[in-house]
Amino acid sequence: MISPMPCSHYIIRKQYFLRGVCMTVMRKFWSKHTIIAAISAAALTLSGCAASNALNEEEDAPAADTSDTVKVGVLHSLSGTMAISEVSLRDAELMAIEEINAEGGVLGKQIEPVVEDGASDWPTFAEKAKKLLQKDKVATVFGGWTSASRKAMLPVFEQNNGLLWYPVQYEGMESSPNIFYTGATTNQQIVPSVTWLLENKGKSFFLIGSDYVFPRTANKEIKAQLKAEGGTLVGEEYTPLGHTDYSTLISKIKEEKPEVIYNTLNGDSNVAFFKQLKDAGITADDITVLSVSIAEEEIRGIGTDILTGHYAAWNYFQTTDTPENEKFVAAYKEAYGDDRVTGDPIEAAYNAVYLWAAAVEKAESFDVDAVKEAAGGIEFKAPGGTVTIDGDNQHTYKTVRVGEIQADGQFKEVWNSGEPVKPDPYLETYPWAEGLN
Amino acid sequence: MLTVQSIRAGYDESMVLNDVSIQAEIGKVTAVLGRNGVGKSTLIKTIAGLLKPAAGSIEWLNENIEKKAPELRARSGIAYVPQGREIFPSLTVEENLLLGLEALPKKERNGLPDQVFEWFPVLREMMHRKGGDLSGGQQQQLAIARAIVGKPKMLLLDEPMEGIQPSIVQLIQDVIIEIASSQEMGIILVEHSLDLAFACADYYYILDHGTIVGEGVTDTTHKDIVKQHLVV
Amino acid sequence: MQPILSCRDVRVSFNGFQALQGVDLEVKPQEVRFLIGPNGAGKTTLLDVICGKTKASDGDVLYRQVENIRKLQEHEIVRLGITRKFQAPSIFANLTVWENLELSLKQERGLWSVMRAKMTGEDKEKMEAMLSRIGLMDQRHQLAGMLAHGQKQWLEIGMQLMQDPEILLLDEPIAGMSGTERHKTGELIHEISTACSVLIVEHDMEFVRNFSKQVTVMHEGKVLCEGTMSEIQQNEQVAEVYLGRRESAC
Amino acid sequence: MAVVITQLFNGISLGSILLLIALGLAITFGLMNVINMAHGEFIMAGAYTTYVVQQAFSHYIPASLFNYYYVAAIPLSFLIGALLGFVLEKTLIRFLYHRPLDSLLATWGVSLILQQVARSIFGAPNVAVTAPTWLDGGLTIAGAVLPYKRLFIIALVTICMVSLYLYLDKTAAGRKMRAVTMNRSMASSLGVSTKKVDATAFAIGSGLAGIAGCALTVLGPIGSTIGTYYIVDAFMIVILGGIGSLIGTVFGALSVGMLGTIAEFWSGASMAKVIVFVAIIAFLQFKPAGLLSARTRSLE
Amino acid sequence: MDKKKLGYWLFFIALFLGPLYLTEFRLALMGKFLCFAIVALGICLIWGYTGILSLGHGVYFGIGAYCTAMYLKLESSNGQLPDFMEWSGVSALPAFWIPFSNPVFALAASLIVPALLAAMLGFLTFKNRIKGVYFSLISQAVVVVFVTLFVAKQDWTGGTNGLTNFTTFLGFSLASPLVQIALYMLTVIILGLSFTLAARLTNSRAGRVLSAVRDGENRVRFLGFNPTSYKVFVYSLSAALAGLAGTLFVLQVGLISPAMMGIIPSIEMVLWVAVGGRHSLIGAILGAVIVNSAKSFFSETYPDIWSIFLGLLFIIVVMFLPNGIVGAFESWNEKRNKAKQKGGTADAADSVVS
Repeated sequence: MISPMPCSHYIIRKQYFLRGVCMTVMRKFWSKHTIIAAISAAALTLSGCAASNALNEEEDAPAADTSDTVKVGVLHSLSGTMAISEVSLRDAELMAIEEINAEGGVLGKQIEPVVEDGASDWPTFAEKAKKLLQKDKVATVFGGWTSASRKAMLPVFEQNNGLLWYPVQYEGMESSPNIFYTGATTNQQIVPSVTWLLENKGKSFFLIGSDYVFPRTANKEIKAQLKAEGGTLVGEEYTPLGHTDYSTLISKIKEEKPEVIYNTLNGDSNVAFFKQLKDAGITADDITVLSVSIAEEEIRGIGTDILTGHYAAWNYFQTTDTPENEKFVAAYKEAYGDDRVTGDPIEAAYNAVYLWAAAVEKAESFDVDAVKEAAGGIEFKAPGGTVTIDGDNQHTYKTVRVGEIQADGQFKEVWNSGEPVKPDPYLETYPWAEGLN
Repeated sequence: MLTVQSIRAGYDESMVLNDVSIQAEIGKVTAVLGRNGVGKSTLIKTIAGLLKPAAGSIEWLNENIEKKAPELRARSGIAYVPQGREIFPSLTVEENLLLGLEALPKKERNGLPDQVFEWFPVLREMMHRKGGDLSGGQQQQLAIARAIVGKPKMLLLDEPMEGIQPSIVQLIQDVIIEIASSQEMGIILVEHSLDLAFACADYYYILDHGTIVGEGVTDTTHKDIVKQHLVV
Repeated sequence: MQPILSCRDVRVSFNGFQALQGVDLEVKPQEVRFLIGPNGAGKTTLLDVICGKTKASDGDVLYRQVENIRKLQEHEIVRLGITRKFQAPSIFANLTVWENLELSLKQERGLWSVMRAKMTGEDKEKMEAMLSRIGLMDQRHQLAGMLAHGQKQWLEIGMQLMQDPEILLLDEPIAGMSGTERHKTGELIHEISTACSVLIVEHDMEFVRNFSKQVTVMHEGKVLCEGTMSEIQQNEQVAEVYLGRRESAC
Repeated sequence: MAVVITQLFNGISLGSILLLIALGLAITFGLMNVINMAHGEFIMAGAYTTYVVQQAFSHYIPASLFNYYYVAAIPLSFLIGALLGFVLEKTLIRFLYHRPLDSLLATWGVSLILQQVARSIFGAPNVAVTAPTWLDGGLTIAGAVLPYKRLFIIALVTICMVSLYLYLDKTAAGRKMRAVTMNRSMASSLGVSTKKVDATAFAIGSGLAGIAGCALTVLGPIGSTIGTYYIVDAFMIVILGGIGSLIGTVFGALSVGMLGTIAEFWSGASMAKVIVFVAIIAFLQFKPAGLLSARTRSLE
Repeated sequence: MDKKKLGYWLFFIALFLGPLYLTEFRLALMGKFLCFAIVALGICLIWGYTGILSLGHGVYFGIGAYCTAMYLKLESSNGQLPDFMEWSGVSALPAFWIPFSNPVFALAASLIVPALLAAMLGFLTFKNRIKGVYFSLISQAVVVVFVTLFVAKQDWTGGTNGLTNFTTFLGFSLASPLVQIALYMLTVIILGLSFTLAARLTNSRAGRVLSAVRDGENRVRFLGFNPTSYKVFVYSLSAALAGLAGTLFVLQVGLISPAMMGIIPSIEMVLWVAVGGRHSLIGAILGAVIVNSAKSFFSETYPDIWSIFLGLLFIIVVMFLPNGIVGAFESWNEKRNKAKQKGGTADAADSVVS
């Protein structure tokens, strides 16, 4: 743990001192060079101090027990290419915070969210995480979407002993003591869905993905699984993030004639891929496409007519039939408009806030170590079914679901795992996964 | 009547013209004489509006125009034939000529007047050739024709005979004299050749050191005076 | 005497337009040679070819009879001792007069030597001598862009002379100068020619008459004839294409 | 056989899409020498216009006419793009004609603003445009499917090219535009209002970006950042083709499209992108002026 | 002259004393900004002084950072295969990674590799006399090539995630506040040295050749200089500065990914210099600090719409302060001087670093 900076009065006196020096110098050597230097010095002081909301940032009580609010960070990309996905997560988290506050808050304190923009830029995520922890002294942070943003924030949280709740399905192979993973790891999404496909849809697989960590790692696991469970791999292709012309890739697919396309494309690329797949005359009847990054919101952006009949694997659908979900969907639409939809990452983000609140209540403290200690075994009746924090790896137990996309843009669940699946980020319980890491 | 009054003009910091005043009448050819580089082209450009004068005024048809944009001056009847022709090389001869009509109000833009083809028959032959493919002399005829089709009242000619075959020089000279005699157009002719200028012009000015150092009617007595000036 | 510069059958074409159609020209050491001819005759293009700005499509340009400089780059040609003054003054407007001359010193012009270069006393003397020769002593700390037109021309000639050239190419050096300035320039050129050859493109016949010995007339990308000014004036062909109408009134 | 035909077609199709995107730049950058980094955002504006038109049709127009929303969207996208371009020219660009690199920096700021404005209006997530049903399906030739949408884009870009050509070559306004780009001061001395011509040219170039945005809605995502996917490619195509040459831009786009699809077929999409850009950089080393460009006499 | 020097000393001393008056978080931010200031110095050299606008400096910054990051990654992997290689299915350390376990090699490479790459690209393009807008856009294409390659070769570079999660540098824990303060001070010192180097260069005869190249490249040829070698030199010098900045960045921020090399950061780098004043070295430094402070300030205060403010800032600076903040200040100062003593003094025409 880092020692706090020296007392604020001292700092403020230093600033005045520096300014005094500048003023004297300016009066004495009223030449443009010294003025520039003085202005520079002033600019530095300003950027150092006034760039925050006020000069008195130091006087914010550090997670004060005396105040009746507790600050939490909400850190997602609100601008840049990732904003298309992440803005809804912020909305879900803010909604959960509001709900908890309406119920009286946590440990009697109202939660005060501090929203920051990660700007789809990984160093910015690191910078903002540092700001939330060091300057705002937040009790915890909810945030991130891409693996890259999580990897960028990870050292910050570990070095500052902060707490991050990461709400998106990811490639696994990680278990930081300072991060709680409320999205699915591979054995809660990919592994069961591959098994389901092999049993129901066909043996020959074509893997396509965006050229980054999640798809490449996921596909490595899928390949090992296919080998073990009797599937065949007929093709594996990656396209750069933001790629928009899939005609050549589709020709390759046509050449290889797979029965199943396993799709780990990210964001925008999905739109282009599905639109162009349909244009090439390939429908869900010809080749089944199962995606792991297409939730209800993405369906809206792609167009339902194109996706009808294809599949996705998640832990939650808007149509998931639980009383909690009915309430959740209604509340979400009430808060953000009837045309908005929920989806798996949105639900996981929503859950994260509740799980944190429950852990805090159990720990009876906002202290990070106490919350971590208390978190293991915490249960929450989530919209998608009960989720439980696994104390060993800080992931959550989740029910796996495969859904078929319907003409109204919603999923029809065609399979689920029946009970929550224990998270296994390193795939230690699967013999075929040996040697993958 | 075009009246240039005490113009100062030039580029950036250095003024090429200090206090230049000239007058040009419609129906007359006014020559501006001077050696290379004394500012004759600068003066012409200032009248055409391509240079903003630092001081002084330009009055044309009872209106001060020194602050007007070049296109407005063109539309008020001042046509400009620059040194080096500046025809549009990848436009055809016809297109170059049609651009000359831009100086006229929309209603009056009804085709190219036959007159220009009578003066410059070669242009009719070359109608659909690219301007850049023409020889220097042909380009000069095109540049003058392009200025004339807009029916200007004052034609600014900047060294129109520069580097051109003698036969075409003769042709251009004849056209200049004919235009002036029609009494509908005035011409300001910039020349550094004394003989050529005196052959066409009614009145002359001598420009040197950025100012007018002599003026008068173009007769033989004056020619000798001018020669003194120009030779030094 | 052996020619210091010989052009043999030099040809240049731009997009099919033949700017030079086989030019032969010889310049002897310490000779002042004038190039005249109507616009578009290819005078400036010929200078461009000699200094490397334009590459000839055919022919040879021999320096001291042995070195073919046709394919050399501009700076290499300059380092051989052939310098060029352009028609429009090409000085560095954002540097002072002094700095302009400093850059023009005959020096090792490789990157490393220039970075280590110090102003020696000898350099300083040379530059001061040049300043007084071109009459810019008082303006030496002014930005060159602030000079009057004629002064810029002088500065540029000074910059070329700083390099102790073997051949100096001048493109209309007296454009924009007053009578006395012209005369001074003409004398300067003669002074220069004791040390190097000068090849001048000029329109001003008065000037050519006063300062020329040998004149070359170009027309439509070719050399039409060569000789003294009086010989040229009597040449009928020349009279027809160029001088005739200009000189003999209409 | 089918693969060869498909790939050949894909190359042409990709080329036509790139051409549609680059066409506007060929005017604003190629002819007017303005580096407009907000060009991609005009594409975005066209795409959102299409979305809005579709929404309007589905709400206010009888369902039987829904299929024709696209017909209305194309000219409207052009108009919106042109309007944005016009405003940008009037407020910013015209002060920066003599500072081309500065226009790059200022329009970058504009691009930031337009993206954020789009996010504020339409929300951050992508929106969907349903292509009209008459664009569904494809033409089957020797086993290869040529999607109607791609054929449509090829037709659209051809129409744009031909209209642009006719406009520039056969109308008085086009003549003026060419004259101004060739020699601004001479054109103004002939009575051509250069300000008007500049604004018009810029508006047309930006309008073409709007059409490109409209066309892209049938193929790809519609979100606030779609412009950024295309902007660098578009600039490279204009340079590759030769600044100031429309035909060059056509060749540039087609060769990039062809090379891109061939390289992608043999390697992968990422490597194809690398190969294409390296090829362009290498090509420009040999021919800095691009595929087609008039050699000028002056060097500086 | 003395006053000027005094001004610079004051400026750098004020920076150096940062740890006394900045909070830990602000100090870290300032450290990052000062890394950017080093990049800005390099861009000022090529753009403001030589007239080459590079929109690809992110690549050099990134490569410098990656060189150091490779060392850090190996050091924090304790002799094992870096984690991302493991999960990308790489079984042995790629050969080109091996020398990077030596810190001296890694740090040297972070300077030399960007410089060499820039020299290669520069030599080709400048020799072929590609300049102005063409060069700028080609440098942008280079960015696309490198970013795509770095993302695609995930098993070698860590892909989009980049390299992150370092623990120690030469055995010192990077998380320790003392180490961070030391790194900050090191950054200030290196910035000061880079500034001195750049100022010396621009004041030398070679510096005048550079500005002569900017004002008229072809005329420089006719003075017997080969502009190509000067441009290549200054371009690779500025790439080396960017690489150096990358090293300091990765040490302080603990992360490098292809996102930092992309088109957006590369253009932003130029904007820093434009805002500060492209003809002034001190302006470049100020620009980097001011723009990034503004970005932090706007995005903290208005996380939803901050990019509108940033966009406006760029537009306003380009439109109304073509020579940046320092340029605006100078012309204001010049006017004031003129008003004061009618006629002005001899040194009124000096630029900040003349």
